Amino acid sequence: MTALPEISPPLINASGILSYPEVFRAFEASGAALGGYVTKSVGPAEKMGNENPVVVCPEVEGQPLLNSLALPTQSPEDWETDLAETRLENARLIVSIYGGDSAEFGEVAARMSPFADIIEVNLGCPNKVPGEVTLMESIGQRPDLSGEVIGRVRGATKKPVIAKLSPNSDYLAVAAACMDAGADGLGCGNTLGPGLAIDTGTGKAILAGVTGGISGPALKPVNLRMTYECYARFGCPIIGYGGIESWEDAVEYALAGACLLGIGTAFLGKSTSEAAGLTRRIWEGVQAYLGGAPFSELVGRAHREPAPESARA
Amino acid sequence: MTALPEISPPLINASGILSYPEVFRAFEASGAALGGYVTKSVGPAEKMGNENPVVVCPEVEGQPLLNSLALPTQSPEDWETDLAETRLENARLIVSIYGGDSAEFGEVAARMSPFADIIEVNLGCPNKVPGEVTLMESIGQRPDLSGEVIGRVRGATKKPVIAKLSPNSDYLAVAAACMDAGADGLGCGNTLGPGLAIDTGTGKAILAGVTGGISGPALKPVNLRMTYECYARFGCPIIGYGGIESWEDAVEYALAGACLLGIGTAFLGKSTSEAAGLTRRIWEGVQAYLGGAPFSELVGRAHREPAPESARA
Amino acid sequence: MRESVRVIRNLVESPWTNTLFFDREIACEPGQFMMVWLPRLGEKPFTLSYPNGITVKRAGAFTDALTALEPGDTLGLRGPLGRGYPPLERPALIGGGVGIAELRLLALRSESPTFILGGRTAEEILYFDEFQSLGPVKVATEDGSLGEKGLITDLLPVDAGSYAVCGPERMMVACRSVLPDDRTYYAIERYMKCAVGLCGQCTCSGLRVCVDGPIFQGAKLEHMPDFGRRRRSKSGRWEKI
Amino acid sequence: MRESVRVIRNLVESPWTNTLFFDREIACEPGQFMMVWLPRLGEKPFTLSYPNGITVKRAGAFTDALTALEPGDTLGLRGPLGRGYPPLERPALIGGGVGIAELRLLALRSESPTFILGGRTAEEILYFDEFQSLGPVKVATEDGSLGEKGLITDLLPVDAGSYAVCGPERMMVACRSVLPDDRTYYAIERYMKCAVGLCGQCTCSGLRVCVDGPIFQGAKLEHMPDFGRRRRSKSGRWEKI
Ligand SMILES: Cc1cc2nc3c(=O)[nH]c(=O)nc-3n(C[C@H](O)[C@H](O)[C@H](O)COP(=O)(O)OP(=O)(O)OC[C@H]3O[C@@H](n4cnc5c(N)ncnc54)[C@H](O)[C@@H]3O)c2cc1C
Ligand SMILES: Cc1cc2nc3c(=O)[nH]c(=O)nc-3n(C[C@H](O)[C@H](O)[C@H](O)COP(=O)(O)OP(=O)(O)OC[C@H]3O[C@@H](n4cnc5c(N)ncnc54)[C@H](O)[C@@H]3O)c2cc1C
Ligand SMILES: Cc1cc2nc3c(=O)[nH]c(=O)nc-3n(C[C@H](O)[C@H](O)[C@H](O)COP(=O)(O)O)c2cc1C
Ligand SMILES: Cc1cc2nc3c(=O)[nH]c(=O)nc-3n(C[C@H](O)[C@H](O)[C@H](O)COP(=O)(O)O)c2cc1C
Ligand code: FES
Ligand code: FES
Repeated sequence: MTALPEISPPLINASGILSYPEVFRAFEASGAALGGYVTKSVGPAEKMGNENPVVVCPEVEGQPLLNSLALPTQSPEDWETDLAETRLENARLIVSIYGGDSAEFGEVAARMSPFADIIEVNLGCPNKVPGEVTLMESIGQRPDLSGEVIGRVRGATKKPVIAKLSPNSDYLAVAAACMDAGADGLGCGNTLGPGLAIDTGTGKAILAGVTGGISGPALKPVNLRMTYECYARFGCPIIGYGGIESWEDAVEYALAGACLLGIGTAFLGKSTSEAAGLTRRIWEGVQAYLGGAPFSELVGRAHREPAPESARA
Repeated sequence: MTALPEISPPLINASGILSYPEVFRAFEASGAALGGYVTKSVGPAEKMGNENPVVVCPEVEGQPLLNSLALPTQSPEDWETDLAETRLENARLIVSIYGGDSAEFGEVAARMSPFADIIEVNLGCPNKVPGEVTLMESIGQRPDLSGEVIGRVRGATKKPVIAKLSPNSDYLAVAAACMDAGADGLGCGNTLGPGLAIDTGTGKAILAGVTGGISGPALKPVNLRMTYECYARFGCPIIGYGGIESWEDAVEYALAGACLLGIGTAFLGKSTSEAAGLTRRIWEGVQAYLGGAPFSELVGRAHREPAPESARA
Repeated sequence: MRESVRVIRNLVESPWTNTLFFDREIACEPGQFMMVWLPRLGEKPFTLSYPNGITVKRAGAFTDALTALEPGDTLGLRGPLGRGYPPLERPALIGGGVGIAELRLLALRSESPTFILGGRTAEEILYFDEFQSLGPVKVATEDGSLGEKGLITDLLPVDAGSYAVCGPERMMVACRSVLPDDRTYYAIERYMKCAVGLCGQCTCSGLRVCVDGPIFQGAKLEHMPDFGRRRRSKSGRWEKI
Repeated sequence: MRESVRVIRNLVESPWTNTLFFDREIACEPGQFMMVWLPRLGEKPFTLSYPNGITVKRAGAFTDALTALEPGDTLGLRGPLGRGYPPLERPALIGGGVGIAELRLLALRSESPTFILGGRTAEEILYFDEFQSLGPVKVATEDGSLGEKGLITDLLPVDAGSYAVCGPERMMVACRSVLPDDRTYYAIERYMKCAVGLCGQCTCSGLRVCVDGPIFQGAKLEHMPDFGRRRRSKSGRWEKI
């Protein structure tokens, strides 16, 4: 396993959120406490994704968000131009990739590798355009296909490779195949479900894609369990994603085993300066909890020893 | 398929919530708008379930509830005494059952049948006592085992049989096997996950069972999708469960295809009179939405025509 | 609300009973309760006897561990839960054994309380001095080591505007036979799991003690034949009281 | 907030533009927008021109369907979204084409507004009479059918306390060259998907128009080289403006 580069603070955005390099630069300029940024998932060819509506937003804080963007992407060539044009000032860049089969994953990985500090392989997006025939759904469900994909990506880049798992799968089996195939760590994980929402006014499903992946607080317990179980089983670097909104959430994921913490849905409705403020509050809260100890002492601590003394200061 | 008896209002509690016949009587006496009551799942022998804590409650409304009760039950003999002693005044009684294998399911079904208007077969509780070896988890995951269980139950009772599915499964395949084996309808569905919660103060997993099934608003989009897909595929009677807290939620499930609506987590923290009031508000809201039309006109309507005229009155 | 607190003091009240003080006060109505969590040992219901303390009688493994905690130890609290007492006028607070603990906060927030306390021995009569500074105190002990020798019911009836009774269920049943149902409140204990009204475990004649109680007016008990008679054990099986 | 409303009136404003009135008013700051949903057809951003209405120019399939709605039809609304205008003193409201619609609510809530309106023909000059009752109105049309013949920029500069500019991006760029950056606000349009700041689709030089805008102070545009230059299409690919 290649170690991940140091990412400090150990907070990043989640893929598909913020998405573009110029947005990352705007966050850096606003003083966001994000040590790394993840691109939206780069696919093998330009794709429009689903028609609007692509999100069902929580009406009350805490409720699930549904999204069915279904992986819109510009072409890898256009991504190359984009990433060459806008470089990050200090933070690391993680490029998320997807494909329709392992060859496509390999190609995209090879193209993106020069720009990336880490390649994150999106194995399990539950969304697709209705009628679309795609292997994406099944790849993340099947250990054999996932292993094949990671094997190809491993062959295409020397950068650390993270396999981002789907909670809607036998993820320990999938993770085992990915680790065997050379992954350097795991992303725990993508959105849940998918779920459905019906509008009572019109009596119709809201999302153009009918169903959408669930994110936000509703997802947290599931991906936290995934983090916990993957850490216990593989002891590898893990990026925790799902419902991280506060320092307490961040600490929970770290205690469960995540060494990097991804924020997505928590940015909902927030301007750049508000979002940057949120990241700082989360990081300050984590630091207060640490009471001066290095962040690494938290990682996986729930499996070993009680909370640090400072935890109840 | 045996038709379900009429249950009016088409609202019931969810299994494992309220649980006991004397509690159902107290709800009836308080004027709850529940046309039927479901017992907690009756198992083949007395069982203690997990130690406390068995729940992690939402800190903010809308957040997930985790529970890991893990199916405590008195013996079927004691249930017989209980159900013989306390009869409902007007409402129907649904007896939920579980077992470790199909033979046990059959035995419990045979014993409970005389008391039940409907037998609900719990195929997918994600909770167990740590270390416990149980087939329960895998039954709900496997179409073959689920079919076998429903076959046995079918042989043991003439009452309508509902197969209650797990969202953590290939539920359309499981449902198909259950319908083939003689189920009269589907329960959509049990809790999700399971999920994990860690206490930052102590740094430890909160639940004694470590992980727990997710219920409440967080579950709604998933079980609503299950309801929608099962209705489209089987057109059979469906009980919708998961995050029903308001008339809008109830209408969503009905539009998706549920002819009965189960309420569980929404009773959290509510006294008997508050809970009864909630059921009345939900039912009044549904009736206002119906604008005089029978409830049956709503069932599965999202698959056919737009909302009724009264919907936006 | 969940939170974790630290023990700042463990006060021995009697050979069987300790009061644990926390580093934080909990906003709570008298009569409400907290679920107290010790990781890996369990989570059980206790009433606050101080805004930042509980008084615990050893009754088994959990209370053994709880009363053995030392300053600096952490425990989890969930609550406040349940419905407490309505405002009581000129109440007689009638407590037996560790039930006395559950009356302390009520006493502090009541005007002109009277105290009727009972126990096996003097050591079970908690807060005796403190209560004397608040109002008249009558005591009965089974061994006569404090107050009258006998049972708490021997001290009844007394004249008061209202009555709050907390103690073993059989004691409460005995008290109820001589107290007016419309002005008397009883604190019922049942085995609790969820403590938020979901699981039904804590049923007393169909009312869920964790949300409909734990404080019940005597008039309500009229319709609760299980009071003093039976309760559901951890599995749901009935056990006699 | 999601809600569904019914159309109560469809008012033809011009051959290309209709105002749809709903049965309900939406609480909204001038400059904020709504995502308007027609089941199976899409969900797109529109600014309220009335507390209970939007003024829509036909630009494609969605706006064709929207402007064809009849009283009684239902549509979904999500919002209000984004950040609107700060309080403006003695503003000149400078609108081109359907951008004029987006200034109506601002006009009603401003003191002593002046209007500078432009369009291809007289039919594009929305609310002409109404605006005249609120303050001085200057108009430029390309065909000279109303006001001066020419472009809106021909009417600039004008003296005012502040400026709000809403119209085609090239027009706004042209206006910006003669207006003071610290007192002028521009309404930027980008392709919107989530409209709540998540997907990044609506980026203009890294600011997400749906949450950082859609209203931007001229001074901010100083650091937004993409303004007037390029935007991301539905797939994320850059397209020229
Ligand atoms: C609303 C309420 C308030 C209470 N307040 C106090 C208090 O202030 N001080 C105090 O000392 N005790 C109080 N108790 C009783 C206390 O909860 C039990 O003594 C304690 O749970 C015993 O646990 P154990 O493991 O030590 O004993 P165990 O060996 O488990 O059992 C001893 C007794 O405690 C009961 N018990 C065990 N677990 C529970 C549970 N989860 N819920 C309810 N009862 C249980 C058993 O039924 C048994 O009767 C209260 C109980 C209730 C219901
Ligand atoms: C904040 C904001 C406020 C707006 N307010 C109004 C208004 O009050 N009245 C009005 O007539 N128009 C308004 N628009 C423009 C309106 O959204 C588009 O005209 C409409 O989406 C065109 O959709 P269509 O399917 O009819 O056309 P299409 O054929 O899809 O496209 C025509 C044009 O509309 C743009 N467009 C299409 N879809 C979107 C989308 N999802 N988000 C943004 N732009 C899109 C395209 O980029 C293209 O330039 C506003 C746009 C924004 C961003
Ligand atoms: C709008 C939206 C778009 C997303 N797009 C992607 C994507 O392109 N690739 C990916 O791997 N995950 C995608 N995700 C999943 C997130 O990266 C993340 O795993 C998930 O949302 C959980 O984190 P959160 O609860 O903090 O949002 C998307 C999520 C949302 C809400
Ligand atoms: C505390 C608790 C106990 C439960 N016990 C059972 C059970 O014994 N049998 C069963 O089939 N489902 C059980 N469930 C699942 C519920 O019946 C229901 O399917 C689920 O909670 C979703 O509904 P809700 O969101 O309204 O709670 C339990 C759920 C909870 C919260
Ligand atoms: S303890 Fe669960 S209902 Fe009271
Ligand atoms: S439209 Fe998604 S961020 Fe603005």
